[in-house]
Amino acid sequence: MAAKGRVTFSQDLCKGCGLCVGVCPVKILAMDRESINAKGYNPAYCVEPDKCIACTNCATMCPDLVIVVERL
Amino acid sequence: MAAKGRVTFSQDLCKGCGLCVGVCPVKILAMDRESINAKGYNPAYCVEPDKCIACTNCATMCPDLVIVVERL
Amino acid sequence: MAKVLMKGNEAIGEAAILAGCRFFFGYPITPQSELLEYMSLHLPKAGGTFLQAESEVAAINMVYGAAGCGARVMTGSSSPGIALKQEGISYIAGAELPCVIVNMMRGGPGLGSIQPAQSDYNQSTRGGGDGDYKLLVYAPASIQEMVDYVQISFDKADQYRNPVLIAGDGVLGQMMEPVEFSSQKATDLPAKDWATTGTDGKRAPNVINSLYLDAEELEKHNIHLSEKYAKMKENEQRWESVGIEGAELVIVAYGTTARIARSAMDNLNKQGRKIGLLRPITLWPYPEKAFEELDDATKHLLVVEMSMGQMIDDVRIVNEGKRKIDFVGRSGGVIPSTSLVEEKILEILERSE
Amino acid sequence: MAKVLMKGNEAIGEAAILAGCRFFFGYPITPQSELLEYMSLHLPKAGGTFLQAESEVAAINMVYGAAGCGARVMTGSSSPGIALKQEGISYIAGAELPCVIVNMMRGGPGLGSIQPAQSDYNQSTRGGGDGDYKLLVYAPASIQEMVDYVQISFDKADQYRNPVLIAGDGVLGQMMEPVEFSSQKATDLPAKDWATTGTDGKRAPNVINSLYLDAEELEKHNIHLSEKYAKMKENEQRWESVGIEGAELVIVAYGTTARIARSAMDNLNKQGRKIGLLRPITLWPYPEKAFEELDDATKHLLVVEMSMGQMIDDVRIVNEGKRKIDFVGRSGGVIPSTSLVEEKILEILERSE
Amino acid sequence: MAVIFERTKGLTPVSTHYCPGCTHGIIHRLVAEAMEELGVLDQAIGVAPVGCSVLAYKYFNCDMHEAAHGRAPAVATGIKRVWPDKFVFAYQGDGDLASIGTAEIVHAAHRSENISVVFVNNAIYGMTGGQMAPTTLVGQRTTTSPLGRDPKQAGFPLRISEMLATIPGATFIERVSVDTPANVRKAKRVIKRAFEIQLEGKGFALVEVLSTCPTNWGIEPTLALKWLRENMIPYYPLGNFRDATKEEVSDGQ
Amino acid sequence: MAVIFERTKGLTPVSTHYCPGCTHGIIHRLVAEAMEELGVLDQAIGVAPVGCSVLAYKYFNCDMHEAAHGRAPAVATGIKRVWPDKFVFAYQGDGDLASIGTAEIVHAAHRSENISVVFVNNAIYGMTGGQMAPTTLVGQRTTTSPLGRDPKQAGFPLRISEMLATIPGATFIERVSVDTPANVRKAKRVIKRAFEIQLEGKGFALVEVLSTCPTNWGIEPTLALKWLRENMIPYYPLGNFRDATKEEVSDGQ
Amino acid sequence: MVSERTILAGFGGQGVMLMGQLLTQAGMIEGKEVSWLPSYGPEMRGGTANCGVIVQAEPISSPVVEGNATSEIMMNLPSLLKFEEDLEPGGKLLINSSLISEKASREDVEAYYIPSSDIANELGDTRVSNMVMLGAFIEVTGIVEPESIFQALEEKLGLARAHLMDVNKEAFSLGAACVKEQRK
Amino acid sequence: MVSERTILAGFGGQGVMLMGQLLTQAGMIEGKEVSWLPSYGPEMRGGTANCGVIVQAEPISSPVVEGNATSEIMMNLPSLLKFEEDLEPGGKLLINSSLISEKASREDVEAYYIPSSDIANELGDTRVSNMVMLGAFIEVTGIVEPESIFQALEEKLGLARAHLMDVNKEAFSLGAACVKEQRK
Ligand SMILES: Cc1ncc(C[n+]2csc(CCOP(=O)(O)OP(=O)(O)O)c2C)c(N)n1
Ligand SMILES: Cc1ncc(C[n+]2csc(CCOP(=O)(O)OP(=O)(O)O)c2C)c(N)n1
Ligand code: SF4
Ligand code: SF4
Ligand code: SF4
Ligand code: SF4
Ligand code: SF4
Ligand code: SF4
Ligand SMILES: [Mg+2]
Ligand SMILES: [Mg+2]
Repeated sequence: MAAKGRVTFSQDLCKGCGLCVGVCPVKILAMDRESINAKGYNPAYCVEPDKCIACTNCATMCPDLVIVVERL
Repeated sequence: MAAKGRVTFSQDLCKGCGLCVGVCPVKILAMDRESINAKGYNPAYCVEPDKCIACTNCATMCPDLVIVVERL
Repeated sequence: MAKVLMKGNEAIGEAAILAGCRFFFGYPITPQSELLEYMSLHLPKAGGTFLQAESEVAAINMVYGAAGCGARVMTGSSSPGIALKQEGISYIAGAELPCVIVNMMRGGPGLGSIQPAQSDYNQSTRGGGDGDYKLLVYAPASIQEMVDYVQISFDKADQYRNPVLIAGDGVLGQMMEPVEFSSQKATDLPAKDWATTGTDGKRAPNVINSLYLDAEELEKHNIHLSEKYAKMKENEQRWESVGIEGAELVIVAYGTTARIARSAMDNLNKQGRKIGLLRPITLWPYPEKAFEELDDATKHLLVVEMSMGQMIDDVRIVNEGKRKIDFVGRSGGVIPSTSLVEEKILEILERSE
Repeated sequence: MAKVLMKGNEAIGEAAILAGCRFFFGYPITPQSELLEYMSLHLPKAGGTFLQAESEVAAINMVYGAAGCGARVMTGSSSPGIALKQEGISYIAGAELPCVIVNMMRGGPGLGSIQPAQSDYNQSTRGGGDGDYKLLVYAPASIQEMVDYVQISFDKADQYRNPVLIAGDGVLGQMMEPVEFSSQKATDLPAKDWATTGTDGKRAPNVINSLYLDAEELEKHNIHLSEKYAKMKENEQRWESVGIEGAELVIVAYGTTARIARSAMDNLNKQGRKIGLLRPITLWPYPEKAFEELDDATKHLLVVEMSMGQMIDDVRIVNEGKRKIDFVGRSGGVIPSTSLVEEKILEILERSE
Repeated sequence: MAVIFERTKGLTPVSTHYCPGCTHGIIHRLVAEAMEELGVLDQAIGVAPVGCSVLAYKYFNCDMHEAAHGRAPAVATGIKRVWPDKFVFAYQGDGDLASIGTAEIVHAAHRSENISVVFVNNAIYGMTGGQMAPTTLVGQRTTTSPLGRDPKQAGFPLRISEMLATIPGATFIERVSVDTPANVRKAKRVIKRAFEIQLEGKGFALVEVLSTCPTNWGIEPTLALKWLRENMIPYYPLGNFRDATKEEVSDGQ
Repeated sequence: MAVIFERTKGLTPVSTHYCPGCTHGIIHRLVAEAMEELGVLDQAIGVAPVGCSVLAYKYFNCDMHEAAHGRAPAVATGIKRVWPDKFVFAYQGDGDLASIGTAEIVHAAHRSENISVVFVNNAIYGMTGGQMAPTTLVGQRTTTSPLGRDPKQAGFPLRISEMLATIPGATFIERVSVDTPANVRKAKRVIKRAFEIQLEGKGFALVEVLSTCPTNWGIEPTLALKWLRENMIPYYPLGNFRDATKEEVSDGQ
Repeated sequence: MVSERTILAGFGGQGVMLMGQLLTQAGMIEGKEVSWLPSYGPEMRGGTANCGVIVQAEPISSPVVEGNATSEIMMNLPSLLKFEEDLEPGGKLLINSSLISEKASREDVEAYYIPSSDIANELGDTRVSNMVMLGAFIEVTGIVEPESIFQALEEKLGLARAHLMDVNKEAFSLGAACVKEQRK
Repeated sequence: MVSERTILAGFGGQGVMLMGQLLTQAGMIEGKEVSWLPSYGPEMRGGTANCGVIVQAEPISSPVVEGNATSEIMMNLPSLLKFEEDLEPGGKLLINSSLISEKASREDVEAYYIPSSDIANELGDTRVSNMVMLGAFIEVTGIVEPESIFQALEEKLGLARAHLMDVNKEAFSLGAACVKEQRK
């Protein structure tokens, strides 16, 4: 059984590039088309936090160090 | 039987480096320690002209184009 | 021909192609890159060659090679890139080859900023390379003038066998203005019988060179160059003067700052002042003759530059202590405002009243 | 310490080592190579590092790196090699780093000749790089003076955080004279707390930089630099004047030509003339104060240079039209003779009599 | 519960100026993490290039020196010669390193300067608006190859790692990519290994990192990674080109 | 009776300034003969370097251009782009080409400029009085490596031909020597082949010629040839390093 | 005397530079003196873009619009905050109210609020919000004829993108309409 | 007043530069003002070498010896042809008559003919012909003491080559003797 994890986004650092979204193996990340952060971008967020397996893929690809990953 | 040849030295161009002397297969070249040319060097010359086999080795190595070789 | 709206950098490119320039060697740098980009697309269409060199040093040496062939050739860069070209420029001047070099100046020193500046005045007029040589340096103030001076630059370069520098700045490179490409005719120019074209078995070899191992020979060459420069000094000084007759103060400014100064002058003259403007178009030879036109009413000269004040030296040289010289400017990429110039003028005039 | 007979280039090397210079990055070029050669042998013995760079461009950027570390570092070259260093020098000046650059000038432009010249005056004093910056430029006239000014150069470089240029020429580099390496004490200098040494976890990171993307920031930096240059102008002008009191003509010359001029002056004064000599030791800041010492008797200034006349501009600037300025010189590597100078002086005086 | 991924202390707590999705950001992180993990941050002096990463001196949390365009290896040489015991690295783009700075990188390798170079190859001049680089692929459109790079005019793209690997002093040369999480992790290991080589005093090490420039390629970030994978990697194969620490004889003979 | 060896028309009828026994003279002859034999003398434009062969413009009997130190390939590029149908060659020393001019030679190869380069490697800076070159051998004494080249300080000698051969645009790269009559004849054939490649429009060709500097090596001319043979050839092996005209695919892929 | 010195500013991608160029080109078409000066600073990487346009009868000396703007088109909040002070008293301030909820802070200027992004969205093409603003601007200032703008646009679009003319024209007139509405 | 401005010239390899340096160093040892200025031109590759030495009581201004030489040592014909005119009237001209068969062309100078190469050859070391000339020169001019020259030479040779002192000294005195002979 895969590990369980938690991802935290410092949304104000996010540039909305979407790199994290594409690499999540469990496809739980998305761009928040509703909100605009201080930088003027639609930030990424975790749609289904419970499903995170703490693989760190998202954080590994994030160019802006937006994401902190914890293993629960 | 080896070819016969003739070497002619434009002695005034010679810088006395001796490169020609060392490469003559029949060892008929030498430096003329007696005379000094216009450039102030002891020029090379052919000691035994008759023995030249027209191999062009001397002219090939001469950096100053002093030597003309003829095949007789 | 109708007017078109064009960016300064692109207009230079088009003007060069129309002036018969068929070779461009350059290296990207803000705020000049559009010149390269324009050339990369349009020069091949005109049957010419654009080459992005590996560096400014390589670019200027490619220019050196192509100029030696008698080609019309151009390079362009901005401040630190021009600094890198200094050795090559000195070689080209020494070998007496024609070419046109464009400098879209930005803030310095070092990497500085990418904003407009005029702080390469010394680098342009005094030469950053070694030895006694001079460039013919044009400082146009509008895109139209830049375009006109591209043709003139190529012609003068050929006429004098000397590199010509067009000293622009970030504003002139980046802005758009309507411009007309009049089909200016090239002047009659001597044949380039000195060029490396291959002898074709018809003449003795030509040699392009700046080396004279014998010092006396090099001195002769230097004297020859000096005589050429003297001729340029006599014949090539260019300037524009506006409202200098009876002016209490004359602004001395070139390029973009001359336009800002002009606005300031117009504003003050509307308020009843008598301010004039002397705008050098050649930075070398410096338009010394222009200063002869000034009359006794003029007690003040105000130099305005986008630098910490580099042209002042030349004004001091011409002035010979006759008038008071003041300076106002902004540097590092900041464009002086019209009001800054106006305030400075008023301050000077009040001070002396 | 006893006098030793040494070549100028080698004496500079020894003086630098004694002044605490521990890093030398250079590239061979006549007539400066002996400085490299001396350093390659002696610097390692003193625990320092000599590195022959792949080019002058690399050398000056190695200097940039080492100077950023707070090291005492030197480079040397001759005219075209100095031209190549212009971008780097502009960076170093912009980043406010101390270092010492030696130029043993030779004939130009371009490859020119390898014989002595002074035709890099403009390159030295006006900067061939981009932007508003200044070097402190010393022009010693003897090997002893070169040696003394090496120590001074390093100290001033540190004091002002500014590159210092020692402007010599082929004669000074190649000749031998007795020289004494007095144990000149370094002045009290501020700690180099700005240097890149690794933070050691004890302070915030230090950054060496000449980039200010915000033009206003760069302007602030330029103003700061200007204030520093103004201080240098106030405090660092150096010159020697001989027999200027009541002189009918004063020769203005520096370095090797000043010595030749001095011989000419001595000869003429023996014949009852009153000739003086004003020898700038700093080329920048130009010793304007020296000219205040001249008295009314002096109607003529004669500039003597191994160039086509580059220092004249500075003399014209200071002179402000007060005295007649003449020039005599040789160029391209030819050393002017004493008699040439004498004849010129007599011609001037006769003309005006 | 454990934090298994967080911001490295090797970076200052500021947001970079890089465009969204630009992989310069990933590479910065890898370099910073490697320094942090090797414990060299407080002994490090980094050299920033001229290029999009010109402001790297604001991002790496250690002493930094901003070099002239292409001259980072010379500046790093000057620094390393003064401080042989500090950790000295240069971070350069492909215009900076493979074009104007060719002589400096070749000769830093030639002297086997004991420094580490991170070479970010994005096949374009990012900073100045997308001009052709020596590394631009055949057919690739840039602002100075508007019809696509034409090898007849501009040659075939330069493979720097392969070239440098022929130099005896180039102790370690490897090419990596940051297009997938796996490749990013691999890149991190390689960068760390390169840094260790300097700490072991074994000489010049360079890691070429294939990187994207979504802005000037005109491709959005995720597709840019795909473009890198499909176009760059085939021409610029990943892998080690030299590791002299593993060779029997490494005396250049 | 036939003249089988005489002065080539490719050289002007003047005596060179080279030191006695300096093999620059031999190499000049080979270049000149190759041009004469290929019938390109009256269509040739040569580029002289800065170095002992700076005066080559006085010796080659064709149009000549004297370049700045290290920049001959850039100057030649400028010339060739103007006259694609003329024969353009550069003649460079090892200080000129392998040190200050590294970027220019790499990029001329990179662009596959259709020019020919004769690279005279004498392991020293001749002109300026015998300073160390990148090609100076380990332990070799020069005026700037007075105790012998120390690889710890200055690296191992740079093998230019091997390095350039990795560049796709480098169509032809070969190293020859002029230490024996046989090698001189071989060198001539190779130089001629390199020139033919230009005439065939096939791109960049470079011939590295191992050469002597009796003066600055401090070895008399005949022994200098021996020194070259015994010291240089082992480190700089003779042979062809690339001939893309023989490769199946030469598109740089 | 017809004369405008205009600052146009917004995010990169909002078509600010193009808007300025169309205005300049239109002025040229009408034989007026014109200039367009972009900022090309490093902030462009960060995403802001602005330019200054002058359209007037007399020859233009200084092309710099700074402190003396007679009108402004502000497409986002940072731009408004930065440039508001550059407007002369009595100047015209056009604000993209879709993205800027703030009002003009100055009372001595003539402010217009145009929800240009929303209008463009309704037209199905967010990219034409610049044309909405331009329509509003021309309506406010009358510095050039709409026809001149359309001619300039036609030249810009060329044949390949000629089909985009209609939506652009519509955006333009919706912008103009919006101003007429506010004027009532 | 003791004072000499000397030009020394010959082929490279004849020890001309060293000869000049020894003279200069000797002057320095005696507390005189001295300077040594070499030519370093490209002609060196061609094989000629020359330098100018000044030894005098007062400080030296111009270190250039040109047109005003008080003495000359000419080791080969090209040198003689080039530099003879630089000698002041009454100057001393020392000619290496082993290699120069010509006589001085000027009548207003004091010429000495020293077969220095032959003398050196007889001593079994052609390299010391410079010391022969120097011995002659010191005999003619008396500008420094022979002891000072020997001290300078000792410093130059160092320990490793100290064994060469004797042959050099002998060469020196043979040169001096040769002058004495001619003076008779
Ligand atoms: C001497 C000099 N030439 C040119 C420039 C302009 N310039 C700045 S960055 C750059 C190219 C950067 O491209 P690259 O190294 O690939 O870095 P990237 O931006 O792609 O990361 C250039 C040409 C400069 N600053 N200095
Ligand atoms: C910019 C510049 N730097 C340095 C020099 C001095 N210089 C002249 S020739 C030379 C080296 C020549 O060596 P190499 O290329 O090996 O040629 P060689 O003389 O050995 O044939 C140098 C450094 C110069 N003329 N210009
Ligand atoms: S850590 Fe892995 S599973 Fe969790 S959100 Fe990130 S990519 Fe998805
Ligand atoms: S990768 Fe980072 S910056 Fe990009 S969208 Fe995800 S969190 Fe935001
Ligand atoms: S041609 Fe051959 S045999 Fe004749 S002299 Fe020359 S080397 Fe000797
Ligand atoms: S090789 Fe030529 S220059 Fe040398 S000695 Fe023989 S003939 Fe004379
Ligand atoms: S321009 Fe390209 S390389 Fe530069 S920050 Fe943007 S995406 Fe990155
Ligand atoms: S110095 Fe060396 S390379 Fe130069 S000519 Fe003399 S022997 Fe040849
Ligand atoms: Mg890049
Ligand atoms: Mg060499």
